Amino acid sequence: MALLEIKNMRVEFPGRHGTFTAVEDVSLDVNEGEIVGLVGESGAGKSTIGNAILKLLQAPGRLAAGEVWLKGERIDQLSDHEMLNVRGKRISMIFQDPMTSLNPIETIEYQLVETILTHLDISEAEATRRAIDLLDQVGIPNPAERIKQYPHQFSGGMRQRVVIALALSVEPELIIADEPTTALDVTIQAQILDLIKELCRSRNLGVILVTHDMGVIAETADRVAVMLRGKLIELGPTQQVINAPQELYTQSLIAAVPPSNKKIDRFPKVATEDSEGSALQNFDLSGHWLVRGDTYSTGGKSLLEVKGLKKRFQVTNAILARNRTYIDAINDISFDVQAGETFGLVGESGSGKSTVARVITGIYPATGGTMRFAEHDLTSAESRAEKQKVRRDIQMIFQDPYSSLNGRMRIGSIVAEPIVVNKLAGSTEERKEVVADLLELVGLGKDAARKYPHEFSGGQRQRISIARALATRPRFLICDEPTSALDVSIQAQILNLLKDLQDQLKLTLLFISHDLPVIRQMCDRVGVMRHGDLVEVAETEMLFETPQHSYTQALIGEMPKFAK
Amino acid sequence: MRTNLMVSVTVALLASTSFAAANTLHWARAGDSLTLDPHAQNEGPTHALAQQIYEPLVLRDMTGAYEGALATDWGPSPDDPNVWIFNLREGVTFHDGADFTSEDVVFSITRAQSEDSDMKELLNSIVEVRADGDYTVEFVTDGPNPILPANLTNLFMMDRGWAEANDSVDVQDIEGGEVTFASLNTNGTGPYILVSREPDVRTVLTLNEDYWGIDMFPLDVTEIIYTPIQNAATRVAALLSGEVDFIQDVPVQDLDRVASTDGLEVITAPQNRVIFFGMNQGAADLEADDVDGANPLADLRVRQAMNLAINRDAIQQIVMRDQSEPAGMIAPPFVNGWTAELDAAVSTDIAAANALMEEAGYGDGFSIRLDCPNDRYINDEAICQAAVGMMAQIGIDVNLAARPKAQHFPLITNDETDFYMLGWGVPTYDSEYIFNFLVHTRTENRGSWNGTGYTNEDIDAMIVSLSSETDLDVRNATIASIWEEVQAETLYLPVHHQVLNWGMADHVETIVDPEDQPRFKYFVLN
Amino acid sequence: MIYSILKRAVQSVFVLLLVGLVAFSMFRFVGDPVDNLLGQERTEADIERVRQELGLNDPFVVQYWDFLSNAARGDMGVSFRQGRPAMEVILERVPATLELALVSATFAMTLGILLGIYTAIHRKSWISNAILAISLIGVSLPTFLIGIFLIYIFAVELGWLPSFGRGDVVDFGWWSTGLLTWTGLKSLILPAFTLGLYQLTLIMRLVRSEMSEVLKQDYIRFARARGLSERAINFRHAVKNTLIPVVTVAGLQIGSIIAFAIITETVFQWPGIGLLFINSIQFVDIPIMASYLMLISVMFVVINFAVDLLYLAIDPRLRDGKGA
Amino acid sequence: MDRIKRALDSDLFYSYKSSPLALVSSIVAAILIFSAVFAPLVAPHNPFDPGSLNLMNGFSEPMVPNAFTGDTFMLGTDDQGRDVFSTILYGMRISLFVGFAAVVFAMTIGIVLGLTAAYAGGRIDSFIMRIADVQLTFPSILVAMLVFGIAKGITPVHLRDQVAIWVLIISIGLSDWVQFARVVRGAALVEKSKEYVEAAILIGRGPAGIVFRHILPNVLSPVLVIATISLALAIISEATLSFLGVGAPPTSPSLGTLIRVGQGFLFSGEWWILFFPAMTLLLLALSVNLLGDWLRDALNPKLDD
Repeated sequence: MALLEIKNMRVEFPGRHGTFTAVEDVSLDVNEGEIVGLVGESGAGKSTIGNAILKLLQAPGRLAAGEVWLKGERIDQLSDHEMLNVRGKRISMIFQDPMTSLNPIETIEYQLVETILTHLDISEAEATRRAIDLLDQVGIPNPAERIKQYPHQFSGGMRQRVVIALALSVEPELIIADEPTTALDVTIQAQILDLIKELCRSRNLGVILVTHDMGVIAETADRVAVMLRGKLIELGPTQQVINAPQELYTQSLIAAVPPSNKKIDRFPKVATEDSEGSALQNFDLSGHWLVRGDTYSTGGKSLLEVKGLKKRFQVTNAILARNRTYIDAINDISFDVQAGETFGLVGESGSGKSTVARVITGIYPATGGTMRFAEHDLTSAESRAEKQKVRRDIQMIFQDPYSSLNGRMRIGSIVAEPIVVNKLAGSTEERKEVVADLLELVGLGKDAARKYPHEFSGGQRQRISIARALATRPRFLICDEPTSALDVSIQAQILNLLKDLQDQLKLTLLFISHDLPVIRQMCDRVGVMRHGDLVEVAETEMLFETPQHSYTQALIGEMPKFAK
Repeated sequence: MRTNLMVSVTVALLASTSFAAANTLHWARAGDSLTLDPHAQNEGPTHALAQQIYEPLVLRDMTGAYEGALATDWGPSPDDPNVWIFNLREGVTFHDGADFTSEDVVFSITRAQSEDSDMKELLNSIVEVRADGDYTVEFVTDGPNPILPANLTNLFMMDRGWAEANDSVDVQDIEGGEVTFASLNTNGTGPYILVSREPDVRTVLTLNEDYWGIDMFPLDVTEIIYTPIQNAATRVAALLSGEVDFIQDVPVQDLDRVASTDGLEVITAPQNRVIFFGMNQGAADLEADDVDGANPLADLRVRQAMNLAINRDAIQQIVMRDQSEPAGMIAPPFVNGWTAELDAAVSTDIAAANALMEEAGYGDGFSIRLDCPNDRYINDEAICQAAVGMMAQIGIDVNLAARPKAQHFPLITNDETDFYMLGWGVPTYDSEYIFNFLVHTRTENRGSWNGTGYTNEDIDAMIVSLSSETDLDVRNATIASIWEEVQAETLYLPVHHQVLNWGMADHVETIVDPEDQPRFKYFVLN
Repeated sequence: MIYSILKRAVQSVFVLLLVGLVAFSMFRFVGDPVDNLLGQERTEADIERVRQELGLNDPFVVQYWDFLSNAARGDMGVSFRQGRPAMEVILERVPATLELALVSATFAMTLGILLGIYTAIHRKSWISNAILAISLIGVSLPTFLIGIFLIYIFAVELGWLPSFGRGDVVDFGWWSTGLLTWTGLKSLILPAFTLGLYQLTLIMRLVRSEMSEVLKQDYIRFARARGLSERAINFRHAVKNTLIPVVTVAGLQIGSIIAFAIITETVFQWPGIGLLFINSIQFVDIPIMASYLMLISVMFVVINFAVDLLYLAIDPRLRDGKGA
Repeated sequence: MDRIKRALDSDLFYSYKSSPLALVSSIVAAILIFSAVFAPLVAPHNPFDPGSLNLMNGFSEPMVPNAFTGDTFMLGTDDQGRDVFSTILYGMRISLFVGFAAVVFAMTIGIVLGLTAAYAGGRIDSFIMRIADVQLTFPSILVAMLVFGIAKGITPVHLRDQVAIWVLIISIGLSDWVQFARVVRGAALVEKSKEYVEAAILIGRGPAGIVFRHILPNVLSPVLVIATISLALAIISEATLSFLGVGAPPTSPSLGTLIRVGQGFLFSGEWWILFFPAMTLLLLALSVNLLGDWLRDALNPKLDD
């Protein structure tokens, strides 16, 4: 008998625009000691299933139909009060973001002991002992001291361990892990996944691993269930689903995952909702406004040259200069970018890669070092106008499509703004025309101009920011994690688009990402950053095949292998 | 000075809804006394409190008639018209036990004449005060002064020894921000002794067992607890809820409510105060009007028209709820020089008024600002508002500016207003007092409250003559003729005589003092 | 840590200086003290003499400088009205106001927090909506009107509570309290309620919105997923996190309560500094007015300061400099 | 056209339709404001024209013919013989004018300073916020007296009374700008850190352009909420100030002045002089408050469950 059985689950969210069915007729079972991966893109309803099992659906969501059996006992009809003995005690949950999953103003001890005493009838001393050794089991060094600390004193990975400890505190039979590693760096991710695997085996736990990351699935899950718009469309052993997907959607999904082991030219087309794809094919750019931008003779030299760049931020202030504390976000790094190439910067969060982007673009002033762009010295004190002219040639695409567009402006004006500000268009007509072309170019169609950002999906928004960036006719495009917030299929389209644009417009790209497979697909050369240092620069393939620096080796070793 | 633990628990409980000792009187009015130094302020509430503790030589009883206090009898010296002789009451002691003798009188008068005294203007006719034995005092004046006693009714006697011992010989210099022993402590001969005092909060007095008049007056009230309550509504509420037994200024609209409440009564009497409007006729052109190069108020016809426009009966009936006596002259009835004929209120005649305006060439009217206090006289602001409506009837567009007295009065004394409300009380009960301040041309020491800019040398001369004229008939004749001129000029627009109303628990029995100064020794409790 | 405290201190001084300027300059304009000091019978000569004595004829700057240098020595001059050192007069009244302020603050805080929590937990229930709607009446009527109504009902019509004053006070040194006598307590009820009503509404609404935010947090969902009871979640986890931001606002409220006491004290003839202030305005008693303002701002600054420290104390995230 | 469609379709309008309180209060507020604005058409008398008043009409009870003049008034008359109904309408006009003007005044200062503080940061920021602290030390009453004092000091005697209303507006506004500044600053700091601002910098927008074209539009919704609440607050403050005697002149009374006058007749039986203005004030402030309340919840996405 399966540990958990879900029979024809249906979850509905009644709203003003009719009832939205988040999960439709899903049947699934999980056995003891088995990890079932629940994969799908955002909005597929994978997390909803987890919440529905524990009856933690956000109002007004409700379990409209279906049954949930735990060890042959039906739990979907239990009262809220009875559920208290299921939650945490028999089924636990791990949330995505360890930073927000813990009560910031209580000690770890308090939160653990509280949970334990809620479910087990034991003395506080015992509970504390138990808590300490839980922390030990999830791999937190000298737990006896650290248990006294507050969440903010733990690093992200350590926090997720604490979260897991909390989830395990009363030996549940099933754990629902909802994107447990999405917020973590690749090295940590691997450790956490191993921990989960290990616990699952040693304690014979059932685990439902909810994630959007095929790599994670491939690494961790025994069986995988693929979801699309609330429906479970394919279910089977992980290897089989990955290597021989039955459903078209699954195939496209897998096709869209950047392979970690080889470089491919373009991602295959994927059939999903907003797959406008790029309109570049039927678009003749010769003599178009877009290519009429000012050109530079780099005279064989690199287009961008960064020497000994430094950036330090003040953390805490103090009366005496020596008491002030700083962090060096960038620590004396040097590299250069050749015209027309794609230079990658890879590193974990806090490695300073995004800071580099902002220093080059001049959003942050550099603390030291020099930057040369074509024949211009970016660090010298040129006239504002002069700087402006150069800056215009360096544009950027940002990470978060939701905060990178001004929600109060129509798409038309967003894309037109650079042209207006820099007076790049001769007439209003020309401007309108250019905007329309740009929107076509990024594959949105000119009608988008009249709409507002909130009417678009994340992928479309990234296309809009690309259009905006192109509107200054830049030579150099910095992509700061342009796809990390997107679903894999969308990511594929955006990456394709970037490649197309680069070819058509002879753009030079600085591509920043934490995602090694993506880096491998996009870049000609890669620089590896860590704690503000540039530890290694190499041709992409060489870097992946024969990493020199130990850290690079660790990174590449830890990255989720996904290959068919 | 603060109540200590013992006292505060032993004194009757202010806020207790049940009455404490039946002979304790809870007394409330809008304002508090400014200082305990009897010569430092010449102001109603201050005197009202002092009256309980200190005593003058002579005072007026509740009916306004002279009555010996610390003097038993007095009169002009038979052989020198410039001398008044006062015979003092014997066997009077101060609260600290010291005897009251002529030297105390000499001391007190001299003190009251000193630089910082606020009473000195009342005494400027006195050149010397000399003791003739322990119980006789002679006042020497710069000329015959027929009404000297009238200037002494608020002039309180202090103990020389006490003052010297506590270096309070000099009057407290309030403006200089001085604090003296006498401004915080008292030692009078009066019927009540100060127990404790927190300015603006609570003052407790208790009966003086050794009072000379202990057998002459009712003295039913053995303890007085005095609490100033500014907010009229709160004050009335306190009376209605029985927390106080006696309040001095009942808003006229609340009289019926108080009177009709069981256990409460209201008594009223004409007050020694007349309310009127002043007009700046002196200026060549007015600041706050819309007439350029001319001063409409300088035209007698305009002033007469305004006088005719005021509907005094309506003000009496609606604004004052009959708590006023329409006035025809700016002297209260008690005052020497007042006559019923002069005081007959002009009856409203809009037609005639408009005719006069026409004549004066202001047929289309003009606009002007009326300055008005809003915290000084009974319903002052409401009266002014009513006036605005009445002036509108004859085409005068009045823009009303009501201000706290602190901001209103400077306008008058600094000639910053063209049309203003003023009220006047006459402590001396003699017209001379009015003339000195309101009619005489503004000079160093006369006419300080004459904001009309009116000046007339003959009248000034007549006014000055009053202070030294011994022949009362002649003097009264002069007074009459000055009044004639004032009325003819329509110097002021009289509105009404205020009526005082005291609200009290009906076990309290008293009559209203025209100067609004309750003297609790007369009060009967039953 | 030390830095931020020092920074605060410097800023506080700056605040006080500014208030000092305002406090002083403000009342150089309101009315003319002379006219209140001299009675009916006064001559032009008197006026001149008095102006000289008061230094009212000196240039503004001179007067301000005198004022500051004296204020630094705690000497705010002598009350024109009472002829006693202004500071002495004010300090004598401080207990009354502080007592009133503290009582009404406690009232507003406790009730406000409780109702806030209730309405946050039961967002949709009609009771919460009723509470919210009714509470708005408290802020939709001017305080003085509420006060007068209360007097009318409870003092005049029902005769249950005193309509004015402080009842009997017991003195401990310079401090006097009405909390130890029956009449004192009874006298507190109406003014404290009147004064606290507004703050009550504010705090309740603040708590409500803050707590609704907190209840949306992941750690609450996680706590629920761990099987903690709603009680535990609401009162152990949510409330604590809610109260941290509330502390700041509440602290500031106490400051404004003291200031708003002006109205309440006028209506109830409460012998505190507010009433004193209004009186002193009537009599253009500049030293009192100035020292009142200084006192208020000192209190305000102190409260601000205390709140900052309290904040550091209760929020572990700030304790070790992080994000401070 | 499609704007209107979008508006009707918006979540805001939806939550409006589905909130009875919001509906009722907005209707009440609308009626009150309308009748105030068109007072001259609605009111039977013009209480501001002293010539038309007959003092003898004073204290007429509602619906009872006056003893002297025989005139009848729906809500009675006040101590000056003014028709209470008309005075309320005209008074509300002044109150609303003062309220709106004060809010606009406060809002302008608050937004400008708030944005400056947020965008400039550093010394300027802390300076502005300290000023705000000082401001908080002075509740509207004190500010009013300060402003009155200064106004009195600098305006010639014959102008002092025309400025009364403006002094009211300024003093209420001055005591109110702080919360605008704080909210705007807070919101602006959030917006400032968003990537679209960085994007704007990159395409070469100057500070002014960024602040007004980009940040400002995004911080307006909290401002709207505050504005509504402070409108109610301003109307109340005006009343309070009038109670303390620094309000609108008695010849052209605001609601506050009416209440101040009326509270004198609480004990004497002429209840209508206080009751009707007080009720109007309550209705006005309450409905505006309820609206603001609803707006706060409706505009706060984090709260809609």
